[in-house]
Amino acid sequence: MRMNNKLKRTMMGASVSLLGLAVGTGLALAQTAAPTPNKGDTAWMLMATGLVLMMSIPGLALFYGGLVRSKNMLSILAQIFMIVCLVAVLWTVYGYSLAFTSGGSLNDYVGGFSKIFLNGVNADSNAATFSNGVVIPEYIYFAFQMTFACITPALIVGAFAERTKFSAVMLFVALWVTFIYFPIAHMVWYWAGPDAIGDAAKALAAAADGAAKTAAAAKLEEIKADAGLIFRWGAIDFAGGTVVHINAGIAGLVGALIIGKRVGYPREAMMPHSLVMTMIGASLLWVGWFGFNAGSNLEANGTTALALVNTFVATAGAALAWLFVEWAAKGKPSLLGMVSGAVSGLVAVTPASGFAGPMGSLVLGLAAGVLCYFFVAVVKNKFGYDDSLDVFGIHCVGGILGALATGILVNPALGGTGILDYEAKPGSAVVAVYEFGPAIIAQAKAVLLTLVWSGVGSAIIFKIVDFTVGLRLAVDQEREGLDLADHGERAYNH
Amino acid sequence: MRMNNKLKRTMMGASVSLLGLAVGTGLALAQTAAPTPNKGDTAWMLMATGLVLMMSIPGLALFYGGLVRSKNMLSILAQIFMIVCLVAVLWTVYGYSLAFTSGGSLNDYVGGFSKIFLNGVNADSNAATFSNGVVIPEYIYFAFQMTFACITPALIVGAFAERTKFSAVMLFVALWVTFIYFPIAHMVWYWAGPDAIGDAAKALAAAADGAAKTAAAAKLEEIKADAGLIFRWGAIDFAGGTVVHINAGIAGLVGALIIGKRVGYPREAMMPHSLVMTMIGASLLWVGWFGFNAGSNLEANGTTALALVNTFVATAGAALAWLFVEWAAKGKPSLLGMVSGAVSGLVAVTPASGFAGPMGSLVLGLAAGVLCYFFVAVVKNKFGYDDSLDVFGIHCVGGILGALATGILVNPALGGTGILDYEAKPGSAVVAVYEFGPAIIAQAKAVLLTLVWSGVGSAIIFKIVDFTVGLRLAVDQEREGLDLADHGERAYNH
Amino acid sequence: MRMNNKLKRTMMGASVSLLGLAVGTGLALAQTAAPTPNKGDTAWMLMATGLVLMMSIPGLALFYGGLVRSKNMLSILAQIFMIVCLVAVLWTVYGYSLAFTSGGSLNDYVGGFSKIFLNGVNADSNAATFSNGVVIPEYIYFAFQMTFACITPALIVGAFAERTKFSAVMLFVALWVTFIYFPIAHMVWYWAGPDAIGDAAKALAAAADGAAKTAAAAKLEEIKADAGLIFRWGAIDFAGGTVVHINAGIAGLVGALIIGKRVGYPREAMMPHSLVMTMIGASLLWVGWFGFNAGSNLEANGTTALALVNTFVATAGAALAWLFVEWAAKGKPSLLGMVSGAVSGLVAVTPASGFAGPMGSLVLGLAAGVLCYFFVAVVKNKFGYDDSLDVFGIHCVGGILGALATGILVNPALGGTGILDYEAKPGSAVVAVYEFGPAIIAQAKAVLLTLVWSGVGSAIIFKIVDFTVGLRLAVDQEREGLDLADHGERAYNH
Amino acid sequence: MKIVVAIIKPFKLDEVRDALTAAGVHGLTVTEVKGYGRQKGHTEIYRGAEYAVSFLPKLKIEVAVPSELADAVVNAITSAARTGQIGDGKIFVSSLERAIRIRTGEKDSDAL
Amino acid sequence: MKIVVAIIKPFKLDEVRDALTAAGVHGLTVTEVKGYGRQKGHTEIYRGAEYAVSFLPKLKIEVAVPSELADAVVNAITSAARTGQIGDGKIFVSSLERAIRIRTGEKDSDAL
Amino acid sequence: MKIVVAIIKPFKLDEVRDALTAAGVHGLTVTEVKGYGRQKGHTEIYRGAEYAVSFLPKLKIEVAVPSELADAVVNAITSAARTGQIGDGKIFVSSLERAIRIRTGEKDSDAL
Ligand SMILES: Nc1ncnc2c1ncn2[C@@H]1O[C@H](COP(=O)(O)OP(=O)(O)O)[C@@H](O)[C@H]1O
Ligand SMILES: Nc1ncnc2c1ncn2[C@@H]1O[C@H](COP(=O)(O)OP(=O)(O)O)[C@@H](O)[C@H]1O
Ligand SMILES: Nc1ncnc2c1ncn2[C@@H]1O[C@H](COP(=O)(O)OP(=O)(O)O)[C@@H](O)[C@H]1O
Repeated sequence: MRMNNKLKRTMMGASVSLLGLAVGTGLALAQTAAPTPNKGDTAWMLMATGLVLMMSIPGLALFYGGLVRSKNMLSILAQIFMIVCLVAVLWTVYGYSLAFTSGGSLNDYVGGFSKIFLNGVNADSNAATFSNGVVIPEYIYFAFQMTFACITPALIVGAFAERTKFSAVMLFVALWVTFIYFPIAHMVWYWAGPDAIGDAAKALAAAADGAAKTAAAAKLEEIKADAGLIFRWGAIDFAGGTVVHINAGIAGLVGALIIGKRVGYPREAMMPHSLVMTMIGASLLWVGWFGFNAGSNLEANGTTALALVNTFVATAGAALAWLFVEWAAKGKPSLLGMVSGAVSGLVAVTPASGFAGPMGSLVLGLAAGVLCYFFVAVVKNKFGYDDSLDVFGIHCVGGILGALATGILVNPALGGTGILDYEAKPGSAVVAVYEFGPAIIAQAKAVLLTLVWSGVGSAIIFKIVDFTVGLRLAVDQEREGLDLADHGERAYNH
Repeated sequence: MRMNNKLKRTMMGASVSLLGLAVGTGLALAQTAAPTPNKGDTAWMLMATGLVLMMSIPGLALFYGGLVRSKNMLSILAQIFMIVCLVAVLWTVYGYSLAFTSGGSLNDYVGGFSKIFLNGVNADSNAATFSNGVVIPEYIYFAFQMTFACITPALIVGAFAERTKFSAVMLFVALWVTFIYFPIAHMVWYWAGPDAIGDAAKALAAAADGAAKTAAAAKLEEIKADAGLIFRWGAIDFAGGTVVHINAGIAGLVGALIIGKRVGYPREAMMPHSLVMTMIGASLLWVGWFGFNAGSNLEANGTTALALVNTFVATAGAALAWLFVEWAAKGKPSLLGMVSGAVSGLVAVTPASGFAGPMGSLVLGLAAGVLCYFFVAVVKNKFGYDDSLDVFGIHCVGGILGALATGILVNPALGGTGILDYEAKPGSAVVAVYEFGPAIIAQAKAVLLTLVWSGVGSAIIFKIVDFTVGLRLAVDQEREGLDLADHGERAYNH
Repeated sequence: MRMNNKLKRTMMGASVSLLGLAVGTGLALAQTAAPTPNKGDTAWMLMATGLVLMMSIPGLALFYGGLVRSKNMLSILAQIFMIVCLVAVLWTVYGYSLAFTSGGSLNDYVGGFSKIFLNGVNADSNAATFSNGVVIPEYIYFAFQMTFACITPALIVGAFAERTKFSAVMLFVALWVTFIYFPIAHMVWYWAGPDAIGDAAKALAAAADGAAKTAAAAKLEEIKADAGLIFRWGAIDFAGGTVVHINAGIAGLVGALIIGKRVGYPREAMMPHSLVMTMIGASLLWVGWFGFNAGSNLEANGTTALALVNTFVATAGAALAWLFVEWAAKGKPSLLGMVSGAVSGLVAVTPASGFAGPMGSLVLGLAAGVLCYFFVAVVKNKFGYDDSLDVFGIHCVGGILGALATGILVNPALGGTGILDYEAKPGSAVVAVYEFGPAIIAQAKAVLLTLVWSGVGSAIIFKIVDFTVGLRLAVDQEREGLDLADHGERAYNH
Repeated sequence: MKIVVAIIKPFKLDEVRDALTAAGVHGLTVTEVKGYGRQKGHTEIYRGAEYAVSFLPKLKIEVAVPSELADAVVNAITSAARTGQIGDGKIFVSSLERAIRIRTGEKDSDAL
Repeated sequence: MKIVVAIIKPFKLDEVRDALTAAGVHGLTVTEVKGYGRQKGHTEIYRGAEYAVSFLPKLKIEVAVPSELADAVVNAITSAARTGQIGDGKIFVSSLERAIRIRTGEKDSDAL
Repeated sequence: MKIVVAIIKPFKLDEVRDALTAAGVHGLTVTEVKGYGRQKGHTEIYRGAEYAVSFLPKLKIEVAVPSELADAVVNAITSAARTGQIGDGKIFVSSLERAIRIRTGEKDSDAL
């Protein structure tokens, strides 16, 4: 996303400062003044950032931690806590630059190094949103995106929980965000922003003669081409169905397969040690996901509210769906089923949250609850892989469902918002005509590329980690529990 | 609440868009332009919605869950989690319409079906607030109110915790929100909004001759009459003393009486299994209640801040009051007493939060702590009913105290804000003259109608549930715990 | 901080109200109109207030509570919960006035009584921020600062956890906030605000002749002199390194020494009873600290985002630093180490959060992790004092490091924001020239005064409490646990 | 002396304690245990994985008594702990050679 | 009758239970205990404070059996619980004078 | 052989363990139990409901020893666990017929 640097300007009370502008400088300014952030948008993005951090810690940590045996509780908490810390530092040092700057000849796949160490970013630089003329402070854009980079690898570790060494997890994550996450975030989310496109389109419209027209048209194309590969395919992903969930889910499955099953699996009973923690975690995930999905609108308006509503409704629907399927299949509706259903709805609605309507999201949620139940309770047992906490069955499967459904539910005829066109009426966004074929193909291509890139890349990284620090502890240590073996502590001393 | 639909309009940076308006169209616009949401208001309401969801899950779930025996922990968590999910879906499908649209000939008691399936609601439709010319996106109004609909029935289940079947609770809640909550929310909170009244009052003032005056006066009356019964009585309830707490509290008591006592009550010791969870829950309730009460102002201004301050101070005062009374009566101040006191203060200040001053709220909190202690520790034992988690003693009693006190503390002479009059100076709100008699009578009538409607209605619904799915499990299953019997799980496997 | 009272004014949609101003009154208004709050700022401060409350309860309560033995769990939770309640009431009644009004002849050290019982504060009064022309509702400023007053004494109790009587803690806190916290908050944070200075500086610039100039200059000096002692020294503390952390940390150490060691310390093993709770607490502290630090900017702009970024990055760095040092020194990286590191980073970055750049904050975090590890794991054992939960080693040491480092990292040459000068260009803030010597000396003086005032004052208060209600329970009661002895409850009944 | 060990259903503890006190017993020691026997357990299901749990929560009560009291104690426990349903538990009686009260050093019957 | 008490490693419970069932035992009682013995414990470190933890989690299994079954039971436990590593545990056999089934009042061998 | 069972106050565990080691004992097993006896319990109050809790947390220590060590063991426990206050606990000694070390199959005294 291209950032606009403005001169240092003291923010003043709106009435006074605007008045000054209006009277002192006249209409001319309206054309040229760089947009300044609206404090309502900034306030919301500050909060959304806090909410997404809360999703990881303590949300996800508890959701996962409650599901393992108590002897491995701290290992889950420690892995997730340190993934957040490690990735925050990597994101600051070079991740943000790799994801959200132009990557030159590699721009299709990854960004460049122009913003390493936050070079050029300061309290006055702004980041574009999805609305023309609306910007937010770049620092908050940076921080919001940082929380996404932190939670994605944290999702992965659930797939091989209770058996993977702490040092291995840390090394894996450092490599994984560098070679998988930063590139995929770039491919899906990097673009020039609405004002750059709007300005170029205006210039084209204003171009006087043929030569100027050609030049302006070339410039517009160039600006539109300055975007990640998947973005240019026209695939849409409001809050991270591909980047976060499919990406993490497939990496988890690959890890579970390469690392192998837990000692004793599936013979020994491996019951969740505290569904209370799991329920707390799921609840905080839900609350935090409002920041994740509605925050992804980058401003605070009706579309933001729509994203929140969709997140709410899809989640409720998915929990109900899982509940009824399980009740029918197993005779009792479990709390673990309810919260698993809720999370599957949250995952599925993520890419669709700002594009679908509430009724579309409700249907999507219902579908997610049923489909993820099927993968977790039937498919996994059938194939016998040990995806400890169902990262594949929920995040990858739910993410794929959501990504494809987004291509359908965005259709205004189904209550969706439609896809925005920033060229038709330069300077503002209008809804483009919806076409099913191209939309669904773009989504499918995005899903496939993510599966392949992350699946293959993760396999390579796991092998590297195995050959260097090693992936697993000794069988005895695993039996004793990772808390003692890796951290020298116990979770509970009652 | 009547909603204003505006044309799709891209939000722009305030300086640019306002400038355009000022220069391009002149003063005329000021009269006719439909108000657009302020992003600061939207940001706050997004957050407030998240906070109220957090009150239910995990807040209330933990507050209640910690108080039951560990064998029933999951049943509490599951009931509350699924109540949120179920009611969210019902609210989306028809609840919002029943509460917040005009109900035609039934408009005194309930709304109509014009917005079922969110018909006509979109990212550009707005909802009125309590200030003239201030609107918020309707989606966020919808979502904020949804969280209220979710938490109210969740409060009820504490009264008959540890003994009521999951299926019975779900069926009860579906019926209860439909026949009790949606109507009462309509009766208390549905009105035409400040701009509708202001515009009609302006038209009346501008009416040239007698006939026009009569017509305009009739129109104004019609608009004022387009409100729920209790609203028209002049009863005030800032954030839900009647709608939420009295309503839930009396339904809980009725349920406790109809369902009967827990096996072994009161002979066997039924100690809270984890006051830690209860304390976490109470704390999250407190934090979330800022969203509940201050969010009920629907915008982000000084009154919102006042509501937050009142919520803070009344709660602190009530906790102190309970602490000292218990210390005096029992010799030791318990943590459970402190957090129970805090919740009683939160309940009592709910209807008063945007109307009272901080000192009035402090006194109200102190009174709530003492009164609720008396009901919980003395009255309940005296009468011997098994209100497991004191839903009546805290929510109904605290709610009644708060509802009546609101009629007193709103008095500007006591530091209250006064009741707003939207007609005296059409287009803005002025403080009406306070009269004790009418104020307190309106409050008392609201309390009584709520008690009767919810008390009788709930009794009927409990009977229906008993005759269909049945209310209780077998004694053996209740002894073994609802977690295993209803959900096939255990909370803890340490 | 001086407050501006404005007439009651209905907030309207920005477009309409601003338009009216612009057209109806012309430029003249720009000089004289009192600033009104921006709703984006208000929204953010509402939320920040909720976040800081969440830091205390349940955040800090769980962080501390997890570290004690289960028999003392409730005593920690109860102490922290009631400290919040008690201080909220004291702050409302007289604390706010003592901290944030002019104290007349004692103004160097403490404020006066002009705002006791919130006298003169209402929904329309505003509080200054750090930007000219930007105000926020005084109620939210009051509430935000209240949360700081609540959490600071709550930090202290960790130093003498597991052995101090509930009644003693309550009495201590009442005295301590009155004689230590309110004065130090006044000394560090009370000033006339940017507009008062800007207006006086403008008047000076506009003064026609010598006499007028002299009078105007005197007026400006008077306004600049209307500030707390440490503020006037030029010491900077963005969010409370001195006021909160050094202050609480030294009081804790003094308490630990006066109260003496826990029975059995250090012979008996005193393991944390639930590192899960500690991790939840640390996570909520981190999330809440965004409100603490970024909220301390009092508005929602790029600097607020910077403060959030700094808080994020320093914390991550400190957790990594502690992890690696512990891994090297002890052979295993513990979860308790990771979260302790994170908290040490949060503490250290507190005074620097709005002044340093992200890279400076990263370095500060790394240093904090190492230094606090050293104090907690080496120094404490060496000297043998029983600072149960390392309040001194983390809060005091981290706070001192942060306070001093702030004087360095604020340097724009190191990526800092520089210190603002409100006189050079009256009406807006410009960055003053950075000078190392004065900056570091001002910081050192602030640290020293805080250490002495709080150290000596706390010692006196502990002695008073000892002679009145007594500090400790009988040995038998301490062995049995404070939960039963003080509160008649147990935390867990599994 | 005898040591009487009873495995009972948890919710019967208070009744058994009262019956023992009535029978003249002044002290006893209780342990939370898990029992396996004819009483069938239950099934727990976690995301489709079903576990048959055959161990059920029971309480073990140990009472040291002078030999002459053993019969009364056995009877007291039997009647207080009985629900008539499967899983009511067992009573085991063994001989006890010595008993000492730590506080005083008192021996045998004096120590009980 | 005999009462056989075995201290075993926790993860061996299912195997031991199965071996006992195979040996004709119909009931048993399990207690979570902490064992101290030749098997060394571990060190836990909390903010620099190191604690040597020498008590390790074990399970105690109690089985009352007719005397003639005692040998079979001891053998069943020994082979099911053995890993060959230090800390595998012990079996203790004492004599049991009486056994009563609370539900029915059945006595001795009938009660087992 | 004898099996010595002691009920002690929880915070005395380390001292008792040290005393036993000094007396030549190499292993022991500890169980968390609740004791009822002359030592009075406490009252807990939850929202006005008062519960008299008469069961107090204790630890049960079981040590199997060669008969000749029994006296020394009893004495070691008695002096290490004594505070002189009510509730210090009891020691019970019974005879032990057999002991087996699971790991090796060693028998009786060799197994301890
Ligand atoms: N042979 C045995 N040795 C030790 N404990 C036993 C034995 N048989 C049963 N128990 C204990 O007695 C409890 C009840 O036994 P069970 O067979 O279920 O029912 P019942 O006592 O009615 O016959 C079991 O849960 C177990 O704890
Ligand atoms: N003398 C004893 N009395 C009671 N229990 C014992 C005794 N010796 C050992 N144990 C129990 O047996 C367990 C295993 O003993 P240990 O010496 O560690 O290994 P091993 O059984 O392989 O010799 C101990 O943890 C303890 O619970
Ligand atoms: N007859 C008994 N049988 C088994 N355990 C007993 C018996 N009497 C006492 N105990 C145990 O000993 C503990 C201490 O006994 P108590 O009577 O309270 O004090 P003291 O040991 O000082 O006489 C009790 O808590 C209980 O666990």
